[in-house]
Amino acid sequence: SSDSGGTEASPSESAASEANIAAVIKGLDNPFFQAMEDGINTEAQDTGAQVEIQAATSITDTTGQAEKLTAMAQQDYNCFIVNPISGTNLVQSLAPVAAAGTPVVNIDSPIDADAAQEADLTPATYIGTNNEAAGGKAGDYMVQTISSGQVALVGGIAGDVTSQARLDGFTAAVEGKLDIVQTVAADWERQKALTAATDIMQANPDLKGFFAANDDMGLGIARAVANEGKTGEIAVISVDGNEDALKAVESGDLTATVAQYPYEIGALGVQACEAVLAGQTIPTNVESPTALVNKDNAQQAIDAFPAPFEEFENPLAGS
Amino acid sequence: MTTASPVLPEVEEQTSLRARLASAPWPELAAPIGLVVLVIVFGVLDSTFVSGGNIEAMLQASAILVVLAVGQTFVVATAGIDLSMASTMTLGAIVLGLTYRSTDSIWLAMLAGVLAAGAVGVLSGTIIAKGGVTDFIVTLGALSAASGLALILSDGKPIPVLNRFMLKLASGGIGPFSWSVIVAAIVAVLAHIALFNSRFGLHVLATGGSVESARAVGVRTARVKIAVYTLSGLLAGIAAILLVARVGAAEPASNTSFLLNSVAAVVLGGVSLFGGRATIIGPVMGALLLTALVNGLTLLGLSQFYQPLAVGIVVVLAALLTRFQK
Amino acid sequence: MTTASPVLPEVEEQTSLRARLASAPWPELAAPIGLVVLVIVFGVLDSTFVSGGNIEAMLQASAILVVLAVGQTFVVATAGIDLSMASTMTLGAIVLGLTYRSTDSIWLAMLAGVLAAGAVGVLSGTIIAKGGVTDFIVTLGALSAASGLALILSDGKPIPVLNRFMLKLASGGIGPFSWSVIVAAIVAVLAHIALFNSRFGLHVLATGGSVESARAVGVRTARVKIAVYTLSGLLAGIAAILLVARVGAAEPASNTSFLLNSVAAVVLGGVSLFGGRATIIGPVMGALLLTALVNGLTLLGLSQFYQPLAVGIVVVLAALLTRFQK
Amino acid sequence: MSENNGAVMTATHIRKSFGNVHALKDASLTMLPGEVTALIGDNGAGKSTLVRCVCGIHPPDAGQVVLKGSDVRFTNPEQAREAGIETVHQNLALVEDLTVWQNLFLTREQTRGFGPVQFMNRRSMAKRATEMVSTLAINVPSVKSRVRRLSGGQRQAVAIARAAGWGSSIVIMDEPTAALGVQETARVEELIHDLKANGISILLISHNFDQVLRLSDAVTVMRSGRTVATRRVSATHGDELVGLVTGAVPADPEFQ
Amino acid sequence: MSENNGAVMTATHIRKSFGNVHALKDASLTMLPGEVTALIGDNGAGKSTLVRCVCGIHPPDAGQVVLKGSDVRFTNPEQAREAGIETVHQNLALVEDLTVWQNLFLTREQTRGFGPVQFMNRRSMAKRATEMVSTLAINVPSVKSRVRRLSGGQRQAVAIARAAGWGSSIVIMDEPTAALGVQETARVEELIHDLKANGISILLISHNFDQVLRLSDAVTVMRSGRTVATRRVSATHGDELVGLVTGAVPADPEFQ
Ligand SMILES: Nc1ncnc2c1ncn2[C@@H]1O[C@H](COP(=O)(O)OP(=O)(O)OP(=O)(O)O)[C@@H](O)[C@H]1O
Ligand SMILES: Nc1ncnc2c1ncn2[C@@H]1O[C@H](COP(=O)(O)OP(=O)(O)OP(=O)(O)O)[C@@H](O)[C@H]1O
Ligand SMILES: [Mg+2]
Ligand SMILES: [Mg+2]
Repeated sequence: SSDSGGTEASPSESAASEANIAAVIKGLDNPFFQAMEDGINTEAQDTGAQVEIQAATSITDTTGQAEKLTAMAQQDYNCFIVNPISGTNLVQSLAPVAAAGTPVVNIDSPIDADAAQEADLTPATYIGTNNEAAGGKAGDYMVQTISSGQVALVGGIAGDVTSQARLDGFTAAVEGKLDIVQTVAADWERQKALTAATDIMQANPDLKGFFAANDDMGLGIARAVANEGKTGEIAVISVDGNEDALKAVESGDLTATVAQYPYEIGALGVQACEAVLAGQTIPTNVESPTALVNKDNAQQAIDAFPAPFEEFENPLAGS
Repeated sequence: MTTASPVLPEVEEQTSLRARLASAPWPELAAPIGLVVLVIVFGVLDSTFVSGGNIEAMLQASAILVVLAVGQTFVVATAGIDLSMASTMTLGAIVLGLTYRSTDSIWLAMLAGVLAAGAVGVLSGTIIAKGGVTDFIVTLGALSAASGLALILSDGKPIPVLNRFMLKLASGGIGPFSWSVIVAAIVAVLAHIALFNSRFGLHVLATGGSVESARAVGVRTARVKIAVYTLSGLLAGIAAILLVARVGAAEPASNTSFLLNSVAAVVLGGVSLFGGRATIIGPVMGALLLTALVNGLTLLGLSQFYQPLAVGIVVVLAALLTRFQK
Repeated sequence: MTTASPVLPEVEEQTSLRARLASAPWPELAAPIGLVVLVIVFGVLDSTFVSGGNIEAMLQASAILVVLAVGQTFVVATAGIDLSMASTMTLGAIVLGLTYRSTDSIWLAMLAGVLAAGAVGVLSGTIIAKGGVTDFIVTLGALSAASGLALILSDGKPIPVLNRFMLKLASGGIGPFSWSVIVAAIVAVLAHIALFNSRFGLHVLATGGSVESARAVGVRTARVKIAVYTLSGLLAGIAAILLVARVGAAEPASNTSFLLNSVAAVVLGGVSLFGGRATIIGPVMGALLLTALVNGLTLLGLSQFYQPLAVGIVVVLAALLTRFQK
Repeated sequence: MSENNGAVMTATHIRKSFGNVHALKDASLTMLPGEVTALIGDNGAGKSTLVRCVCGIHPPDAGQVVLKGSDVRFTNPEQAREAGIETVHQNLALVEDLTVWQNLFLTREQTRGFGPVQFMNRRSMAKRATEMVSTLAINVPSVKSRVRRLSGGQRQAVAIARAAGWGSSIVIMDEPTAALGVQETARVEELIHDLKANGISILLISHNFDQVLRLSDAVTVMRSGRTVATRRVSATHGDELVGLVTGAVPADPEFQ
Repeated sequence: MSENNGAVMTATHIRKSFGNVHALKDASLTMLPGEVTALIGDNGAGKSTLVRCVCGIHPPDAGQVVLKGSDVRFTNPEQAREAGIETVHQNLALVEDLTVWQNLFLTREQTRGFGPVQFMNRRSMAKRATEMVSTLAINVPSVKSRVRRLSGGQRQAVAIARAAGWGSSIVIMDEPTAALGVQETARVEELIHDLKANGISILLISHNFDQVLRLSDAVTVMRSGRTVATRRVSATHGDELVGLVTGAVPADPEFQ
């Protein structure tokens, strides 16, 4: 179904140049969201749209993110791009926005459907990658590379939604094929992941692979593996597709990473706003591309960075 | 033998404002003054800041922190510190969520949440008072343990709590004041009375001022300690209700920003971490200050990277203000 | 008039161990005892824990925390607290990374990093000492400001620092001890000497014990305050070097876990947050304890949700141990 | 010494060590009802420690305390106060951050209200506090001012007023007039007379032997942790006391 | 009063208020070289505040302090100590968590080493400390024990030993013997004689008028923040002093 929540946007604001976008994204200190921000900014510049980006102070700062959104809701933006920390934390703050008929574009992490309904909020569209799928891709590739044996999972902050989804996806994919010895939380921190990985390798001498819920931690693990002189013997796969990670894959420190193109997600968000404000009908759900990057296509990915290196037709670019 | 009696040095008996200002410990004024200055500055820079809607939003946003800060104040007044409040709140929220999911009764759920949080407080308090372990370590342990428990109970997944009452609590209200704001206000008023007009409050201040002296005159300092931590636990539970209402779900990942902010609000409010002196209005102002700060900077569209820098600078300036007053 | 002179009450002049134990304030033994017990327990549960390789890994992993804890000790000894150490370290790391990227000289880079971190300390110390603002607020502000600065400078992106020297620092070493461990050890030893065998150390303890009395006999308490914060800043800078060497990059991520752990190590080490009494060995033990704890739990394969719970409980137990000794 | 001589309080063979410091080695003390008993001894003799043992601050390592014929073992000062023992500690035991009236009424608060809801009656306490203090000291600023700001003597006056204020049966005063001026000292001595007149037994610790001889009925002498002698004031004189304190005069046989 | 009478220290028209408490309204003081000057007054008269103003703890609100003919305005106690003023404060100003020897040598540490690298010479300081204390007090435990564990009198002895230990030109003692026993008091009085014999000028605050008349050459009397009279001891007697202190005897014309 491709009905849109944005069509009621008044024709007066149809010109792209009149787009005045407020974007609220996640944590500060993670390259993933830097790329997303870049995407939003560059796209806005190209189309001449006004954009104001705010971010939560930390990946756990659910209420802080809500406060910032609430504050921006006081001002006269005509389109909101939101990347909520959790499924529900922004719903309260979005209620008035929806009531005012201002279009809301949901990127990256989805807003909880039921909660949205309660607050009669219908996002114009959701643009993002299914984190579970991304984890799945990593899982499949892990099975491909090591076919059997022990693997350990390193998640972000325990209980974080994204981290959980990626871990679940991976677990599901390797179910019955690989044996998961342990899952630890490294709070998205490279240093913690390094320490944890070192410990895990001590405990499980014949470990075959690591899966990390993001690239930063993946790089930390890769470092730990290198310290043990087991680069190549132990596969390290992570999710995000940051520049450093791609380079690491290229150099062979990192076995593979599932690129999610946050840059693209951000850009698509802006395009969505433009489209809705222009009164166009857009699909309610846009899968932004993900791709598994390994040694073979790493160079390619680096060249294309931050844009996706594989062609994908943009559902918003059309019409 | 009594000719000298015209009692000197003179002291204005009725503590006039002038007198109070003259003798008042300046720190206590940091938050109020800071807040006023902040409001003026932001108001001038961006009129939306002082718009009814935004003020409403700010008050609403500060409700949780206010409740936490009030609880923290009692602990700090006894020269303690409760690092676990934020994660106790998380635990309370999770228990609330689970109970709601299984019983479908929001009242039962809220009760369970508050009690669970209170239990953490009782435990910490008892270990501190009876076990003679420093507050910092015990509450740090509680911080870790409570968030662990929250994760285990919720299996790391958020529990949506979609309930009309909770929605009302967050959105509805009387006039400009949403219910959560009213709850926070009531908590603050009761706390003020408890601290300044009840024996309990006096014993809290005495314990904080000097444990030895308090014990020597028969204050049950151990009980007082347990009591304040229980109180901070219960208030963390109430904060949990407000949190769930605001976020619409019980999240297992504890919101670390509340950890330091609850203490920061208290200290900005002029309450000494070494105990013995405290006010309630101060910490409340501190909480409002911290919230207004983020809100204002966001309205001004200060880019995300510059916000932490600005927050840091303003917080210190707010504290410095009181010096330049002299 | 002097017949009573056989001086009573008797005091063993040479403070024998028995005497020291008898009179020693038990808290100081929390960390050592806790560590020993922990090692035994984990060692029994899982032999790899006491394997050479793992001990090496633990020491290496604890190096950063040890350096931070030592810096924190001096601050806490003056009854202060430095909440900003972790983000000061982050800032130092970023400055190091940027300097290295632009100059390609690791020596210049390390110098710049340490100096930047030191500067934060000087600033905080000065505001606290001269501005008369509470340590908590100032360092909280510094925490926020420093991490903001780190984000601005790095534009939020990690800066890879791939350099042979840094690699050596992390991996190479003498025998089982990697260089970073050796650096931490040297820092600790020097700190111990500074605290107990230098005038500076005595003035630090005096300031923490009683500012009024210290001032009254002419200790320059303001200078002492500035000095300790400068020291903690510089040590945060050294920690930054170890951090960059360890992860091979300078990241703007404010390492929040170090924030509380640096204080926790100090308090577990038996140093009173109210100042006046301190040891260096204690906090070092505390840091080792905290690291060994996580390491052990990971070795035992405890899942992510149960780890926080276990950590919390063990930390409190470690502190309680000292009571049961009595 | 015999314990059933109708003594209001007797402490016998009290021992107390702090780590390797043996503060009390064998201290005994008898207070007869309605009398002023003086406790004297050199600095560090153990007087204050004995007091702290009697009033529940430090549980003694050994020895027994008999109060009005019944064995007591206070584990905290509250019990002692409830048993009717009020103490003016040498360190005064005031909470510096609280006001004068708050210190006076701590744990003795006057409240009004209904059932469980009790509010402190600040006005009446402040009023009463002013009376309590003014009987003792001349120059005390408002009872609403914090103790931290009081002068040495003013603080001591506050501590004494507190101990005297609560119709107890035993009042212990550890060097009560040490920091007091001429007038205040005179008034405290009057106070001690009044208390005695009301049948209250008083334990007075003082280094001022004139004062001791002037005020007390019996004297107990301590030397480095031991009780070395007891005397009726009527049967002793200053020089003997000095001798007992310094050791020039040997301890009584009963204490050897 | 005239200031150029070769006084070693004069403080004139000192005013000091704390918030709404006017501790010093118009206090003046003259110390002649090599003399013991006594400062007496009721509790709360302002004696200690005056001392704290003179030795740099509280900068006075108004008034001037002349030291050996030159105007001084100490903003911190360190300057006062460097100018040769040592003080025994009423609150003793000891750091409870430090040991006796550490307190004695604080800011006067003995170090040895080469160039900038200086280590504290603990042994020699501990040795010297033991001597310093033993001249004053009998029952002080090891100088290695923390001040927190000392008795009231022991602490005072330590504080006095510290002030007397550093060949200064002026020593101020705020109620130095208040908590001391007979022997210790006697020794402190000897000490004061010795200091005087070495040409050191002493300011003695005491509520014990016998002691004042016994030890001092001149007396300054304060009443509620004002200096009301100065007397040569040779030309006064106890009753007059009491009268001046209480106000029974009016203030001298020069102070009105
Ligand atoms: N808490 C403590 N820890 C260690 N030693 C202590 C403690 N309290 C007292 N002492 C020691 O016990 C001895 C007796 O102390 P106490 O205070 O009873 O003496 P005192 O008779 O009151 O002397 P003063 O007349 O000076 O007050 C002293 O040597 C003191 O050092
Ligand atoms: N820091 C302060 N803040 C407020 N008031 C103070 C402060 N210090 C002293 N005062 C007041 O100033 C007056 C004088 O105090 P001061 O200590 O000088 O008296 P004093 O003459 O030393 O008395 P005493 O003989 O009891 O020691 C007192 O009324 C006291 O309450
Ligand atoms: Mg005593
Ligand atoms: Mg005085």
